Amino acid sequence: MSVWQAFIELLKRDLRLAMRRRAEIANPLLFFVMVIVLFPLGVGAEPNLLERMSAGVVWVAALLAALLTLDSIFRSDFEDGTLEQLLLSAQPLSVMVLAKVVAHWLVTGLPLLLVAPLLAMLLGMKSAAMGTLMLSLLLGTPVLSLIGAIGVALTVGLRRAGVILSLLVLPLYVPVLIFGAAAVDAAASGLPVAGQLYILAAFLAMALSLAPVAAASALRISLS
Amino acid sequence: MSVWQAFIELLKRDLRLAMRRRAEIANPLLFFVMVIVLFPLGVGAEPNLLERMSAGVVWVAALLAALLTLDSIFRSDFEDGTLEQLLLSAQPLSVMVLAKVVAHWLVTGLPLLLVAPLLAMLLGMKSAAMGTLMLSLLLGTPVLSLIGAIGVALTVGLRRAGVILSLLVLPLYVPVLIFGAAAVDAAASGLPVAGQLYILAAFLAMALSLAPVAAASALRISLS
Amino acid sequence: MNSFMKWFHKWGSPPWFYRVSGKMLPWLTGLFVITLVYGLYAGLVLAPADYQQGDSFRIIYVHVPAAWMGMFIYMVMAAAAVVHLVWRIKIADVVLISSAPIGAAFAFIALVTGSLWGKPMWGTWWTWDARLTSELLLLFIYLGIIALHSAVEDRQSAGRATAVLTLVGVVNIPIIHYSVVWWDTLHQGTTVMRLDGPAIAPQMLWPLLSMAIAFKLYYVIVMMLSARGEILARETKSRWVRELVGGE
Amino acid sequence: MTDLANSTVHLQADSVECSRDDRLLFENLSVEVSGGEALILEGRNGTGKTTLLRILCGLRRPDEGEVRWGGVPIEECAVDFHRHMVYVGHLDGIKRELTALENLRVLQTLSGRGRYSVEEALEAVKLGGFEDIPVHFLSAGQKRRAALARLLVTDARLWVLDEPFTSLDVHGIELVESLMDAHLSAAGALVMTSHHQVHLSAGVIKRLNLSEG
Amino acid sequence: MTDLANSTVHLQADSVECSRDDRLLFENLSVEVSGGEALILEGRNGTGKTTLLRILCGLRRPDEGEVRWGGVPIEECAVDFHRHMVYVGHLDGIKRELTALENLRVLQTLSGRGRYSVEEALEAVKLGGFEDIPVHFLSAGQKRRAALARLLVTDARLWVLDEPFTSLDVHGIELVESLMDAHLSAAGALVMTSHHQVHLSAGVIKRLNLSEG
Ligand code: HEM
Ligand SMILES: Nc1ncnc2c1ncn2[C@@H]1O[C@H](COP(=O)(O)OP(=O)(O)OP(=O)(O)O)[C@@H](O)[C@H]1O
Ligand SMILES: Nc1ncnc2c1ncn2[C@@H]1O[C@H](COP(=O)(O)OP(=O)(O)OP(=O)(O)O)[C@@H](O)[C@H]1O
Ligand SMILES: [Mg+2]
Ligand SMILES: [Mg+2]
Repeated sequence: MSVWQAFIELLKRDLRLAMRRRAEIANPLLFFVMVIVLFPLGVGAEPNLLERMSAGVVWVAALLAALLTLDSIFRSDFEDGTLEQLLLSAQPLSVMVLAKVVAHWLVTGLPLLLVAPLLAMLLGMKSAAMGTLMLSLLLGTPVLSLIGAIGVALTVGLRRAGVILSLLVLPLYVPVLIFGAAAVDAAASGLPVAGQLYILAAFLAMALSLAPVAAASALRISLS
Repeated sequence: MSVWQAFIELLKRDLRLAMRRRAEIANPLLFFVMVIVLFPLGVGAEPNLLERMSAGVVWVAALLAALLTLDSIFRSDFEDGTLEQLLLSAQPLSVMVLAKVVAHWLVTGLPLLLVAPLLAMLLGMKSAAMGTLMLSLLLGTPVLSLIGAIGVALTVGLRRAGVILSLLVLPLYVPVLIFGAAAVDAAASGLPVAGQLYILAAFLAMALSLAPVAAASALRISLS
Repeated sequence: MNSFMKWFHKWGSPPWFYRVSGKMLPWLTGLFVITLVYGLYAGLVLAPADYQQGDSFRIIYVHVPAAWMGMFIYMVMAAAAVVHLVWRIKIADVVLISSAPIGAAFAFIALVTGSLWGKPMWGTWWTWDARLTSELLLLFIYLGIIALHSAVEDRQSAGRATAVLTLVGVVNIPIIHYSVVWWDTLHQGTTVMRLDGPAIAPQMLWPLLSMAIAFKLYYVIVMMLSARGEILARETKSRWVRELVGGE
Repeated sequence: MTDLANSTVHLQADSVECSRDDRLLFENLSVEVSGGEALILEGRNGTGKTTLLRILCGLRRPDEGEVRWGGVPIEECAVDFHRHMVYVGHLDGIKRELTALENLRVLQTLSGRGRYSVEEALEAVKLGGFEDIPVHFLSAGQKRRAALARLLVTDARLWVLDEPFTSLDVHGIELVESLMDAHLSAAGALVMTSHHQVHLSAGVIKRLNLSEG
Repeated sequence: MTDLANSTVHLQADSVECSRDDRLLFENLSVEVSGGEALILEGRNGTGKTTLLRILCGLRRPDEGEVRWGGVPIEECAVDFHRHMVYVGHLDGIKRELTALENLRVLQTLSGRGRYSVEEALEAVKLGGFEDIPVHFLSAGQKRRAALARLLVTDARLWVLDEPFTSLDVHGIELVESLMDAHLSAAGALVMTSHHQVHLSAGVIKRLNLSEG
């Protein structure tokens, strides 16, 4: 069986699982929508105030949605022994890891991308900024999944990981948040955005090449 | 063994478990702090803007922290069979449920209460509103735990609960959010707050008397 | 008491319910058409325009009965929930779940007509006023009931779980009704259902009551139709259904 | 040791029926067990042994029929029934983050004190020395022993056990069998499933095979 | 059926040692198993059988010593070793939300196609008719069968099994034993633990008792 086939099969399995998984309280899309809908309720619906917060709110919501679902990349596989089987499989582990990360992004990142314009509109974001919002999320959310995978791989075997995962991952998330939100804000004020977007693209390229390998070796350590 | 002893024993057990539990990604306190710290990063740190959002941000963060940890009230007990044992115990189930809810509040609600003033200060909240913030959280967060317990009890046996838990629980949370944030806003503007606080107190009284019984019967149904 | 329980169990028996509801449906439909036509004609044509609001007040003939129905149906469901949990009567479960979508629809209509009316009256579609918020809650509770029922795979547990949820949601009903009294709201206070008699002109009142009756009949009709379908689906294996189907 | 004879031990299932996903598992099934008797459920994988046990201890309602404890339907005497019954299932109700000692202490509180203290019970199942290790770190058989230790810390008259011998070594099985013998001689009752031979020397043994019929 | 003889099947542990939490489980332990041989690990609960199995299949490194596959340390030939080995442990690596069929299909992809198709494998472990039910709804024994079906969909030469008979009924045990016999006659190797008698009629059987020594 070729590596490619294994990649596809694992990806399909993870997507199927995501569909069937019960009580996904941390359902990323729902969470994203919830944050953005609850905000005006709590803050009070002054249009001007909301508009100025919109880029930040959307990006913070996206970051939290990614963070809260990270655990699902490896945790349940660890608990029911599937991770052992992946480690013992005849396929290269980093490819398997990449398949799982891609699945995570398809489940948590992509849907956000699709509803983000709608919710941003609800918050009164200028339509000029919409394109940049989409592009920044497209470049930024995969980075969140990739970096997150390393964090989870390092902590999955711990019995008292507690807050360690967030502590490991958040510092690496903050730059993505800052450049993402800054790009959208710049677009809303009619400033050029290419600089911020290039930086996000560079993050993505780096994460894509390093994260799967790093996560794979972290997994080997965690399981022994 | 008296009911009271059983209550205490179960409460102690749940607190001990919360201490030992591994990988508490949805660690409520951390989550709460994270939301409130990430906000200025995403939105940009204009003091005036932040101050006007502060009550809303704190309350939304508290609500999300409660919602994200609800599952822990019954899920792990369901999965390892402890819930069956509780159902078959010689003690009244609603008291056992209350013990678990109290534990949940002590772990998720109380710590928020303690750090809230600090974080509110960070967001620039007026010190006149601080007392009201604390009081509104003190009255409101137990309601979140109590209502949440009913929702979890109803959905714990489901294999495809998906977003149902949030759908059941959120509408009942929204009034708490609205009145909580409104009280703090009123205090910040120097208006009277007794009205909102009475309403929160009424919610609490109602939830305290009804929720444990409702959750207990929901559990019986979910497990059969 | 004993004869009460007998009556109770008679209604609780699926074949009896199926037969009697079949006989009642044509009559109910006739009454529905009469009250609806009278209500619409009297309300939209006969009643004079309001001296403050002009013709826009006529939305009252949909808004108020729909709002009442949203609450009334919920109370019916709550009663069914008690009957189901205490006496384990199967029909109660069927009534409960057949009513939920209708109740949701009425709550939705009340919300939409209310905000249509609110724009000219208050200058806004929506505010977080206590009556409005609690009505929105009602809609979400209906949706939650429907979602929970479809999510629980075991039919027996599904019925009982939704019954519990329904009872939990009952606390919202008095809040909707008394919100205008308890809080200082934009929404106007109770005008029709008052102990000291309605504070509304009779030319406006009669069409309103007629519409209210028409809506209730509509509910009973739709609920019975959907309950009959549900009963047949549940009892496919039983003898009376096979006889029924074979006899046709 | 408390006196077990002061109340009748009698569990009876009266023509119960159960189906899952439209597949009928059993119907019109009647069994009973009293003090000093052991009822062993047998049958192939997936025939409904676990389901029947859950019905017998009131975790699930039968589709038809009734389960009675001392003649009273168990829903009506739930508290009394639960005080006198202990159930150990496939899921053992043991928290992996807590030590065996902590786990047992909670379980004891829920079901009322019994013959042994928590420490004695752990000693009796040969977990002495492992009391303070979180259950997570125990081997499969040791976990099972921790779960079974619960039988000793209550004075339940009715034991309901789902494959108690899983993961136990030969000594473990003998140990549990001797505990069962002692329970039966003290007029306790026992309902269990097992895919292995059960060697009991006390009490009356009844068998029910769910695969037949 | 693929030809198993074209590569040597030989797993060897060379004076391995392991301790957990400062308790020495075993030291200076050497075992080996080749094609046609079955190694059965015995011993009381908590003596380290599971730990040894995990060391043998490379999930855990021994504190001292080395494990070799065909003479090469397993860390150095991980991919080759993993292609020829299949492990079924206490945790069965089965996703409860997926059906048995879906689970097997993924596991097959990970370890390479084998003698049986996925459907045939399920038929062989008598789960025909239950393919499309999420594993969650299967009984304990049926779950175990789904996990064991994996042995058939690969052409692994080395089977490493931790208490494979758990939850299986008598027929299930016989079935698995006959699968083992077939595996051994086809020059496969087997390492397993079991607390029950294992009745194999093919191959050379070696036993190692960890309680002694
Ligand atoms: C979205 C906005 C609105 C919602 C959700 C809403 C909801 C309701 C509800 C639930 C009731 C039934 C109360 C009960 O029987 O206790 C009601 C009644 C009523 N509503 Fe509204 N309403 C809205 C807007 C309005 C507006 C703008 C007006 C006109 C100024 C209005 C006029 C009335 C009147 C006259 C009644 C009958 C009061 C009585 O006699 O009980 N509503 N509404
Ligand atoms: N939670 C469930 N939901 C739906 N069906 C189930 C559930 N659990 C078990 N079943 C079905 O009920 C049947 C009986 O299961 P049960 O667990 O009672 O069998 P068992 O006799 O205990 O088998 P085993 O010997 O394998 O433990 C099985 O065919 C299974 O598919
Ligand atoms: N994850 C772990 N961390 C630390 N110690 C462990 C862990 N798992 C097992 N142990 C310890 O190692 C010892 C051996 O455990 P192991 O699971 O290998 O026993 P076993 O021979 O398989 O027993 P059983 O027959 O009960 O399955 C036990 O005493 C246990 O306390
Ligand atoms: Mg079973
Ligand atoms: Mg073991």
